[in-house]
Amino acid sequence: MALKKDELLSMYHELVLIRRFEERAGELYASKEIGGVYLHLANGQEAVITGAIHALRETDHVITAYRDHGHAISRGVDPKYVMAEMFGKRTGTSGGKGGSMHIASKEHRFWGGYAIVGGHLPLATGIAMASHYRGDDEVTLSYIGDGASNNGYFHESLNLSGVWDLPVIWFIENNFYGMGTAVEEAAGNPILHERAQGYGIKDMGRIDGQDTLEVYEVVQEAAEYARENGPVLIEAMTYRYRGHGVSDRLFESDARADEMTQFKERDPITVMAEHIRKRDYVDTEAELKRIHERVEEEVEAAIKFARESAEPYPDELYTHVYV
Amino acid sequence: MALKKDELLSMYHELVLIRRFEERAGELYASKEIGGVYLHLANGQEAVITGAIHALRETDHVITAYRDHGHAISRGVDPKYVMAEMFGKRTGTSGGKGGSMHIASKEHRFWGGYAIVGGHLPLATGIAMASHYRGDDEVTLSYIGDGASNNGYFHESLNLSGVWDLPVIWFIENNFYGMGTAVEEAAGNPILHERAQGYGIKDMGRIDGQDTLEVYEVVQEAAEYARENGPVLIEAMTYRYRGHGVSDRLFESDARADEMTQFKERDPITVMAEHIRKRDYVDTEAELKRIHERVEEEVEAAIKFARESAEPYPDELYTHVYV
Amino acid sequence: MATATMEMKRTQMREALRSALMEEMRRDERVFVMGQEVGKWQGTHRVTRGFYEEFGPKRVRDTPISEMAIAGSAVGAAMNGLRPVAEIMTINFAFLALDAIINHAAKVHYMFNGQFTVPMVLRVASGWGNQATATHSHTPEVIFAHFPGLYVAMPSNPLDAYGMLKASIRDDNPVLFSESIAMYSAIGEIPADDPDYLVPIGKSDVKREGSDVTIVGYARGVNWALDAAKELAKDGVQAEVIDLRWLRPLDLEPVYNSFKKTNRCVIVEEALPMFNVGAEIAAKLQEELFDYMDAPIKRVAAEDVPLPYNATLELSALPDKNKVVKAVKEVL
Amino acid sequence: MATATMEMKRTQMREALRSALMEEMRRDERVFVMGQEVGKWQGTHRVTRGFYEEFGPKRVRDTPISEMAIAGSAVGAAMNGLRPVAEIMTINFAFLALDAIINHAAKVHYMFNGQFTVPMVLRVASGWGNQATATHSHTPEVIFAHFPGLYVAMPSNPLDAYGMLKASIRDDNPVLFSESIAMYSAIGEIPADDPDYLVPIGKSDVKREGSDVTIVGYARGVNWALDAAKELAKDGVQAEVIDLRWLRPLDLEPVYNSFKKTNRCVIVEEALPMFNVGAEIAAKLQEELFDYMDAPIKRVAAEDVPLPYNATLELSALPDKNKVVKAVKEVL
Ligand SMILES: Cc1ncc(C[n+]2csc(CCOP(=O)(O)OP(=O)(O)O)c2C)c(N)n1
Ligand SMILES: Cc1ncc(C[n+]2csc(CCOP(=O)(O)OP(=O)(O)O)c2C)c(N)n1
Ligand SMILES: [Mg+2]
Ligand SMILES: [Mg+2]
Repeated sequence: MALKKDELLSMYHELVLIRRFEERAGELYASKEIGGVYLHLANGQEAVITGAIHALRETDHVITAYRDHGHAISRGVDPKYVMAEMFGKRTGTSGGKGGSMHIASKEHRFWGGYAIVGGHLPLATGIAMASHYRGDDEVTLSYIGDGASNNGYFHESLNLSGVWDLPVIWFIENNFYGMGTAVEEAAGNPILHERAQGYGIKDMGRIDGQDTLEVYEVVQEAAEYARENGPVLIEAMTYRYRGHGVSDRLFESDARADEMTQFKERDPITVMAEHIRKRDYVDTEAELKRIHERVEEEVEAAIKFARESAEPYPDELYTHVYV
Repeated sequence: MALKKDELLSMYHELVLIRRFEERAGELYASKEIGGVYLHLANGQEAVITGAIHALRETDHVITAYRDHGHAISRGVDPKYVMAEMFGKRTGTSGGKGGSMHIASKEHRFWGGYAIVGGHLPLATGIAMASHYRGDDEVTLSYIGDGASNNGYFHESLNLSGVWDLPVIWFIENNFYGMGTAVEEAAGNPILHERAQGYGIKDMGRIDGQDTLEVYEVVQEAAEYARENGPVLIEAMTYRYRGHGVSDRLFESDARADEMTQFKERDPITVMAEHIRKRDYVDTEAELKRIHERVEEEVEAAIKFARESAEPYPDELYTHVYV
Repeated sequence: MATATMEMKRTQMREALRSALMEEMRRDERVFVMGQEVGKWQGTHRVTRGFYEEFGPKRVRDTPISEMAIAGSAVGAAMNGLRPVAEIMTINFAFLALDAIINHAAKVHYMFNGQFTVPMVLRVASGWGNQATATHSHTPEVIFAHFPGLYVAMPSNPLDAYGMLKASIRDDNPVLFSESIAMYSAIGEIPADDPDYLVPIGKSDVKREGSDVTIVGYARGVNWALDAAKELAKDGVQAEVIDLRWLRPLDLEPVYNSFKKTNRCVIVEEALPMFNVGAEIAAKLQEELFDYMDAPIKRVAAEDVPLPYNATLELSALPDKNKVVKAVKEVL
Repeated sequence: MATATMEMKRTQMREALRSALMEEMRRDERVFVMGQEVGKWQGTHRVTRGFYEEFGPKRVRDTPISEMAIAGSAVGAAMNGLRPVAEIMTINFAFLALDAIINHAAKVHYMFNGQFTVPMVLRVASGWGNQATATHSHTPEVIFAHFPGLYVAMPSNPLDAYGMLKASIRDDNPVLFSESIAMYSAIGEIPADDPDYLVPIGKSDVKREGSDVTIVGYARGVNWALDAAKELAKDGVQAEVIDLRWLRPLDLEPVYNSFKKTNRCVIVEEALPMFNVGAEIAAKLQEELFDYMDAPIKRVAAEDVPLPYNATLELSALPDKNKVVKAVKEVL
């Protein structure tokens, strides 16, 4: 099922939007308008976000870790609410209580970013279990960091999904590192998708996580499979251009520099632009340019909104501790 | 390297000793000389104990879960100290403080039974790591219940051993059930040894856990490999004849009854006797008979010892909380 | 509250829990149970006896030995509209689920500004006293109660167990529901036919009236307190016994009211002696009612050791009626 | 103890810890470090900066994100003759290791009747105050200190950090060693050249003398207490400040001695307000020194909420000097 032009352009727009949104967030962190100790950017990893999430239905579910801004935006959350959350404002997705690592939007069935590595994986199992229990035709897409795949949560959550044949897409974003630790220093077998077999989960192998369309197609297939049969595991190879958090330095080494060059050559935005150019639409270059311009406006509007939004009321410290 | 006659007879003796020791322990629990809520017998599983432990050197290490009496005996602990522990006596292996689930003997490098399912697995990783660190030529044999293989501890401990190439033999005693739950209801993929691949651990496959000599040979090979190269995983198929704990009823079903019959036909003691008979020693029957008689005496002597031993002093409640 | 006119039936604590859970499952399709051995095996403590047969594998879900995933997937299922009653076989194994309980069950509602609710109950069997040994003998509810976002229930008798479990299941907050293993066979009365009998969340309860001393307990502690009160009555000492029932929300009003009258207090619990529930109560009492204190507030708890296997040693470490009586006499 | 004649050098808390650990590794081949990012990355909090280069991958072991296995394998390595200093990046993630810490590190020695010892240190970075949000902002050492078998260290300054870490590494018992994130950059003095400088395990310390009120704290609480004492001194109130340093063994002698003099006490800590360390101290004080109490004992702690991201909200939930001053004024 070939994608139509507007779908391709909308994906392109989203990739650029997420990139620019996060680049600007990094700058605002540097200038201290965004506070705190944690801000994790996904620069370079946009294709695994956009490609996978676009393959889902509106009624499907998405959950991820703390590197979560793009996932929220891809799921349809207006960037201004995400930015406001990072500013700690009342208008933020979590009313200023969750911060960058805890963006969520119930109405978009985006169940949030979670900051305990692996901690959201059993939640994904449970969310999928509830769909299954009701007989709803919904799948849950759960992102997993390569580092997270070595945590007990990974084992127990994936295994349980296998035992119960739940409609989950387990999607490893393998960006080669967990903080400074390379996959092969953290996993006895660095080919992470091979763990699927131990759980009786369909192994969909390694895919190119820089190519939005490849991700899209594989996740579409995965979603179809998961809806009917139960869990699948995908390992998408991608790369983050920045430090683990914006305040972390990049781990420097020659090997690292080579990797970076190699991946930047296959930047998700470039790769997507190439796909579009191949289609030979008449006005491609102008359209792409317009998208970049539009994104600038959108991001600045989001920042303006965040800046002008109000702080939470002091007594909101005490609300939502209990229902 | 074919085993000599006295080695075969000594293994046979040990199988019978463990069987009778535990049968009598079960009776003493029924008559309340052994107290508490927990007594887990390994009746039917003796071959995975004797076969594996005999394949090790004296300097090697053994660790297991709560179903641990046989492992201690096989490792050379005098049964009377094990029995005394179950009686809660001062002379017990843990001075009456550990009970049936916590038999250990440092001098025999038997690091103990552990009652938290999976809890001893990282200890095994650490014990092996210390050997490796010192450059000692020692392996650690760690037993794992089929049920335990679904716990986060399993994942993290096996993976870490794979990352660090530690000399560990991970040995799954697959007795088909964890309490009342069948392996295929607990594991997404019930072929448990296939999990080795995910950790970069050598997969030694499934073996016949009723045949002491098969277990012996595979573990010898495993030990050699582990000493040189790092971790291996073995899955031995066996069966327990009794309830999970002696106070638990057996889970009744036709399927269960069939399994039982099938496994009892390949009882570890019978299988071992057949091996010995095949050797055509002149006096086999008489020797086997003498072994059974000797075991009766040994077990009764152990019980007498336990019975006559003193209780811990009241103030031992407070000793060994700290060094 | 059980009224005088309500028809009652005698039952064990485990049956009271069983009835409560069964009735809630009949009432609400979204309620289901999950945990190790809850189904085919009929529940380790027989609380889910017959459930698998009545409700089937969809609503009575046996799980692997995966405590992190049991607690964590219950959180996810609760967020997505179900009302899980998950069981961790004993509270000792809930240590493995601490992160899922504290960082997720208890915080998801707050962190996402109320977008999600987590209406789950985590049932755990708790306590010791039968040579279960060090790793299997904890009564550590206080460490869970330390954290906001969670409720912690600790009934002391079948009637409360019945009404507290129902209230917990119907509530939209996560509840750690602790059941004393030693009390599963305790006998009491529950309503013969009132499936809507609820014990309000966060209400402690006066279990015996008296004016000479206040004894505060929860779960098994209440029974030691009541036994001690009987003993003390022989000497003419009238103890008021207060059952906290919930460690969170912690309701100290009845304790304060009692203390204003008695001016003396002993707290008894099965937990370890340091950083325990009694500490919080003593700290609160002296702070709130300093002028009413006629004597130091005493705590009775377990000895400060891991629990040994030997029966005599183990029993010597456990609180009992006599230790409560002794403590009361010290403050009179 | 640092004597007047000892040559000292100024340093940050993180450097004091780093020196202590480095010196112990040089002294004893059995000491090694393991944890996430301790090696090539130089330590998340830079405490192990340069270790990988000096000691190499055998003794500076990066691990996967496997908290259960980090703590559990440290227990095994310690039992088998090594002296691991394992790091859990922050104490929040130690929730995942609770079972390994409480059921194994703290109990193996007892359960097996002294056959095995567990000479390990588990270093954890603790605390909050920088918008780290709900799951990453705990100061929950009290829940670990609840259990016997473990020591719990919480230094409040570079000198103590230096001597306490060395003492912990040399001791044969397992120690949870908590380092306040907010204080890593705190400046103080440590011995310029005394690698055997040790702070005795289980000894609290008078950090300031005074006769009007006793302020008890630990870790960051001590600094709030000292700041408050300075402020109070302007009004002529002389506060005695006591630093617990260890939650286990808990040494209350100096607190008792002080209270006998001041008859008033405020406890300040970064932890949550219910079932916290202050509760135990208040409970003990009123029990042991009832006749010396001139006023209720007050506690200053965090608000009873998960921590929010918004900086203003978050700060409003944190204790500070002013809250301590206020509490002191209430008891004077
Ligand atoms: C249980 C736990 N341990 C450690 C951390 C600290 N930490 C935060 S992110 C991270 C690395 C995770 O790596 P990965 O899963 O590969 O995700 P990525 O950051 O590459 O997206 C670590 C160790 C944590 N948040 N939670
Ligand atoms: C963490 C934990 N969860 C649950 C239990 C309760 N439990 C004790 S043994 C057991 C079954 C273990 O099965 P398996 O690993 O197959 O060992 P087996 O008993 O068959 O030897 C369970 C669930 C426990 N002790 N620890
Ligand atoms: Mg990564
Ligand atoms: Mg089994």
